[in-house]
Amino acid sequence: MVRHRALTLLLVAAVVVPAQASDAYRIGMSVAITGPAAGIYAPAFDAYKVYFKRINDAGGINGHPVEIMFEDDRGEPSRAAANAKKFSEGVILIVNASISPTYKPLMTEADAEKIPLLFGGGVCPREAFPPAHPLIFCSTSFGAQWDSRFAVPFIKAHAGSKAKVGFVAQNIPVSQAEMEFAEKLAREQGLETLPVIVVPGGSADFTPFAAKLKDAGADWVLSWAPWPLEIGVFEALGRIGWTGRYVTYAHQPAQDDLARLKSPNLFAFGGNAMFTEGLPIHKEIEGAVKGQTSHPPHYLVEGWVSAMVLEQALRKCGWPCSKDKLAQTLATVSVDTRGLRGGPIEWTAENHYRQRAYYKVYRWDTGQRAVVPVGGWTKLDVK
Amino acid sequence: MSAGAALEVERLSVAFRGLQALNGVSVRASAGEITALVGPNGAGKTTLLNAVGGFCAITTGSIRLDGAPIHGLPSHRIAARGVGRAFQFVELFRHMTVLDNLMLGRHLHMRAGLLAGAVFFGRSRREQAAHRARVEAVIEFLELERYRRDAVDSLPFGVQKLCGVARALAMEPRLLVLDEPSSGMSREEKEDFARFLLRIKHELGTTVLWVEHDLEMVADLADRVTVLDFGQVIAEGPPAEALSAPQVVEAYLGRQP
Amino acid sequence: MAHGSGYFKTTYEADMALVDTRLRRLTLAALVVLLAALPRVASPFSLELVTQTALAAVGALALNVLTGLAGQISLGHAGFLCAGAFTVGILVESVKAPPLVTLPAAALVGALLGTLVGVPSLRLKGLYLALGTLAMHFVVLYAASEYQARWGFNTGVSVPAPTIAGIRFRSGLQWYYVLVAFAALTTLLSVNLTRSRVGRAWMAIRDREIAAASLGIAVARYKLLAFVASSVVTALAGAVWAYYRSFVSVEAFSFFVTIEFIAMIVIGGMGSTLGALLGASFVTLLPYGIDAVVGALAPGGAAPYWLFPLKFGAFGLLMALFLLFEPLGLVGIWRRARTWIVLWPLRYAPLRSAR
Amino acid sequence: MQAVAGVVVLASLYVLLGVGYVLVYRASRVLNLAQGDLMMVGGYALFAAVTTVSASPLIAVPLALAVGAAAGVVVYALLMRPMAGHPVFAAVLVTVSLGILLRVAVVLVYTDQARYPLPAMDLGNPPVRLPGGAAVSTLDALTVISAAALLAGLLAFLRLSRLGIRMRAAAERPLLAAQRGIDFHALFALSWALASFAGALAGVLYASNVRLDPSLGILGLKAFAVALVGGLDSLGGLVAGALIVATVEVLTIRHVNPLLSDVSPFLCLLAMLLVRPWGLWGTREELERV
Repeated sequence: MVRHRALTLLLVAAVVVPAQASDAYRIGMSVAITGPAAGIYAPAFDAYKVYFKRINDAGGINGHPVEIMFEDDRGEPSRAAANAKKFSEGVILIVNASISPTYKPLMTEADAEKIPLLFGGGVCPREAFPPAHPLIFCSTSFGAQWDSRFAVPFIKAHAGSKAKVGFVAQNIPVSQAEMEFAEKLAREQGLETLPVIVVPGGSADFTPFAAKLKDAGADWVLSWAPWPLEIGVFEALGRIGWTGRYVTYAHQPAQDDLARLKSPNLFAFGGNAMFTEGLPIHKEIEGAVKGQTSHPPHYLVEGWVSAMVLEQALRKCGWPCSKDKLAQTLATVSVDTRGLRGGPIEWTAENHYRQRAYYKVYRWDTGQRAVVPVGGWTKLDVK
Repeated sequence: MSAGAALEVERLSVAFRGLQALNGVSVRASAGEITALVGPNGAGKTTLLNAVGGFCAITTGSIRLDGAPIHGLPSHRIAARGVGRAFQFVELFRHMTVLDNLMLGRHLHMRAGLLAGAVFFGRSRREQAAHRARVEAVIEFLELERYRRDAVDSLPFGVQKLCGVARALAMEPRLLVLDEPSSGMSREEKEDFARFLLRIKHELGTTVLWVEHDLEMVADLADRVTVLDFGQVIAEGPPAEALSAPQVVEAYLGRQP
Repeated sequence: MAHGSGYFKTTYEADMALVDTRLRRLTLAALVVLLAALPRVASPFSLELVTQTALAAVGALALNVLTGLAGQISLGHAGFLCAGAFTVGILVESVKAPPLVTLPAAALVGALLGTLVGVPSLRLKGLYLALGTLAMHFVVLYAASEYQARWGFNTGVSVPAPTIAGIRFRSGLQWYYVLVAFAALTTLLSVNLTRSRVGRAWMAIRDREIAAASLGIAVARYKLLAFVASSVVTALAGAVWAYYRSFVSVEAFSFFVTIEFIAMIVIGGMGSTLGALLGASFVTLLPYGIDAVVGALAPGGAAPYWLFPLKFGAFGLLMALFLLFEPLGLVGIWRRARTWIVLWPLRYAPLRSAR
Repeated sequence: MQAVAGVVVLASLYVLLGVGYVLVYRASRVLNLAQGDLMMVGGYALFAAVTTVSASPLIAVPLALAVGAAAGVVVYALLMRPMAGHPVFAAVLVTVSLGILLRVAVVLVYTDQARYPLPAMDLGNPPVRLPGGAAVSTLDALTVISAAALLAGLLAFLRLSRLGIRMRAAAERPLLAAQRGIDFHALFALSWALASFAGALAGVLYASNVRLDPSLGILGLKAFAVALVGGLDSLGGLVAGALIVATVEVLTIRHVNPLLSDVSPFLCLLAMLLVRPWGLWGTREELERV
């Protein structure tokens, strides 16, 4: 009797999932909207919001709106795991724009529920490179093992073979591994190298690390790490009067910092065209996000590119679009980045990174008093 | 219950940062007797009790319980030798009930460890019940029945002081150390307390070392009295004798012109 | 209790019973039925929330034993969790150890760390001790991140679903039952401890060390015991966390996690088992609650940017408000509400001067 | 030589941050875990002043420091004063909440992006060459000078001025001071104002020299290891503690393992807790009385 009554009560008071709009494409997005890494990843949240609001206002995709569940993960794996559980109820794709420790819980959930997972902002995981995991895709401009294959020859071409090259990594595995890889490449190419310096991201002061580099006599330094560290070490080097050249990956804030530091010795290489080039697509993004974001427009590029990929995949997937079908569709997309990148993003069943990686280098030009490209796009085949 | 133990304090000195609190004090409390310790404020009475309980370091001298030295032992070891203490400012665990406070008094006699306590089944449960019975006996002895489940800090101060005595009694000590138990008690509470003290002596046979301000009570109840002033013993003996000694009168009333 | 009529108790055993009235028995039965039947009606996500709360409750109960009962402030809770989780991660990764090996190993690591941190507690008090535990937290995290970096686990170490007695634990439903049972067991142990000899000794030490020593309580030993007991349970919770999440990663055990657990026992009500449970639920569910409220107020629209920092801020604000205005925590509110309901419609309130 | 310069600069930053812990701890035995966040607020106050009031550092910097000091008073009045009589631990937790709230407030206004007040003031930060081939930045040098000036000023204030002597009296003998009619609340508020002022100074210098972002507060945790090594209630000990921790940190980076440098302040702290729990120059906590 008691049991029966309790059960009835329970059924009445049961936590009922609110009925979802069944006529929308449902996407889940786990993004570091707050937390220490938010400066880099929160813009992706804005990019997605603006991008798909435009699409929905124009009638959606194949006549259906795109509904995105945004969840903050603060860059913490436990929160990402909770988000993944939340997404497992009916989304056809999970997007991640956060730091790498959040990947594992999302991948686990994606694997268990067979939901495709798109990385759009954070470093591309190994699973996106050939041979790719069938569910894991990555549209982010930077990827391990390929960026150094561009950067080391670049240094060699500009420095000649007499230069001593130093390497700076952050104390996260992906950055450390990449710099060790780069150091090996540089040695193979006949450059004189210094051991990789690993720097804790939370250091109050990068000066002691910079001093170590300076005392070791580095002429060129390569850094591939999160932006605050890359630029922090460069500035620390400047503060103690180092006059060598510094090559670093151009994350989104690079454009502002090149202009702020006005140093001709700082080379930033990357996969995205800087807004200083003023391409039509740049103007378009600037117009679209005006008043919609508290971030500078060029911060939104990574998010914007991955939204472009998603839009095209959804168009190709048609209606209704299941998670399986979307995963298959994603493996066939070829997205024209309209100048945001050096070429299209093309995915195959084997390769969920891109067929060709494009790189461009920027630096401050003292003569023109502007941030200018050093040469054009360089193309690398990804095998 | 075990019979009372004899306490011998020999030429005890205690100093705090150069201040001589006790200077060569000798006190004896014979087994089964009530020994009172009196003296004006700052005479060193509480310091003596602290030294006995192991709460302060001694400079020289010795403290023996039934002939075995206890000075230098940590407090909880001294308690394990059978010394129970009721404090001047109660020092009960204020948020706990009277019952829990008294159960704490049984700590030394119980055996249940962490795991047994966490499981709380079988032997540890029976042990708990058995000790609960001993605690109830103490509650009955000191007539605290109606406060059993009250949190200590909700009780009147006089009752709290009695609870402090009850907790010390629950330890089944061989030496009961009381620090001004009657201060803060009403007239009636004091009368009850006097009765309890005599019952402790006669029925339990516990040795009592008793610091007291109320000299009338001391004169009525104590078997022997030691009078302290400025850290030294100034008189010792049966109450009538010790309390009327001229140096004691002087210490209390000041030098007569 | 066969001898008890419900109101008059004739044995001390009956008086010590936890669930002694008919109402309480009914409430407990209803709770058990509710938890058992929940998976039939609740969505996987709501189930996940309950599961998460259960795991948080274990951690909060363990911290409550140390800080609430024994009065030893610890800022190293996340460090203990991390140690337990990494014990599992390392053993599974290097020797493919089964849970029957890793769980006791995690408990052992917890005990060792607890002793290590507990030993200074014999000399340190209050804030100094808290600082020592905080330092321990950073050292444990450093060791874990060294391991993670050295072996190149960029996204954390994978922990495959464990198999115990032929059952492979991987579904959300299985974990729901496992963790709710884990939390229930910890709750029972914790309630028992508070009414046993050891628990009372801890409370005595918390309230007044000198008085505790005068009762023959070996203060140093019991403090150490509190650290060991708490850290063993915490490390076990960390180990279960690793299996449940199927990975371990340093980033999951930041100092903020410690703050969250402290907030749980503060908001719940320090020293109370019920408080730890209420606090764990409150802190775990708060962000989702805010989501729900905002969702109800502004349906359809994408969540605004300010909502996300706000969720983080609400947690800080509530913790401050509880500390300032309700030191007894949720348990205090619950007790007042209960009194009010029992007395209703009478408006009896204690005299102001009596408080 | 560069290493020595590095130690001195780092130690100066730690001193600026640590002063806040010491002042608040002396006054009320509370450990202010929001000190790092107050520093961050100081940095943002500078950025706000530069972008909204005036780009001249002569106006913006004093304004930011004033905001910092005022923040201390507000924090005391709103959060710490009501906590009087509560357990100290509860007050410490309140400062944790305060830190969270400050971070959220900053994120709501300025987002998580890194900001740089120095270019906004149109100033540079050129290296200063030192003898022995070492170099430090102009703001590094300013940090060292500020730390020395702040300490000298505080010591003079506490030794010589009437108010300062009262503060010392209140810290050392609270009961006696209360009987002499010293207004505790005013003194506590002053301690908080000074602590927060020191934090803002550190924030202004660090934000100008390095960068400004909402996670800057983490530095506070390291500095508090410094304060403890020196002795939580001793300003003199702070200097020694800062030098020790900074030396260990720089040496670990150069000769041991850079990764270990992140925890080296805490290793110093653990070592100190085991040897002399009350720190180099701190006073031993009073024993309990029965």
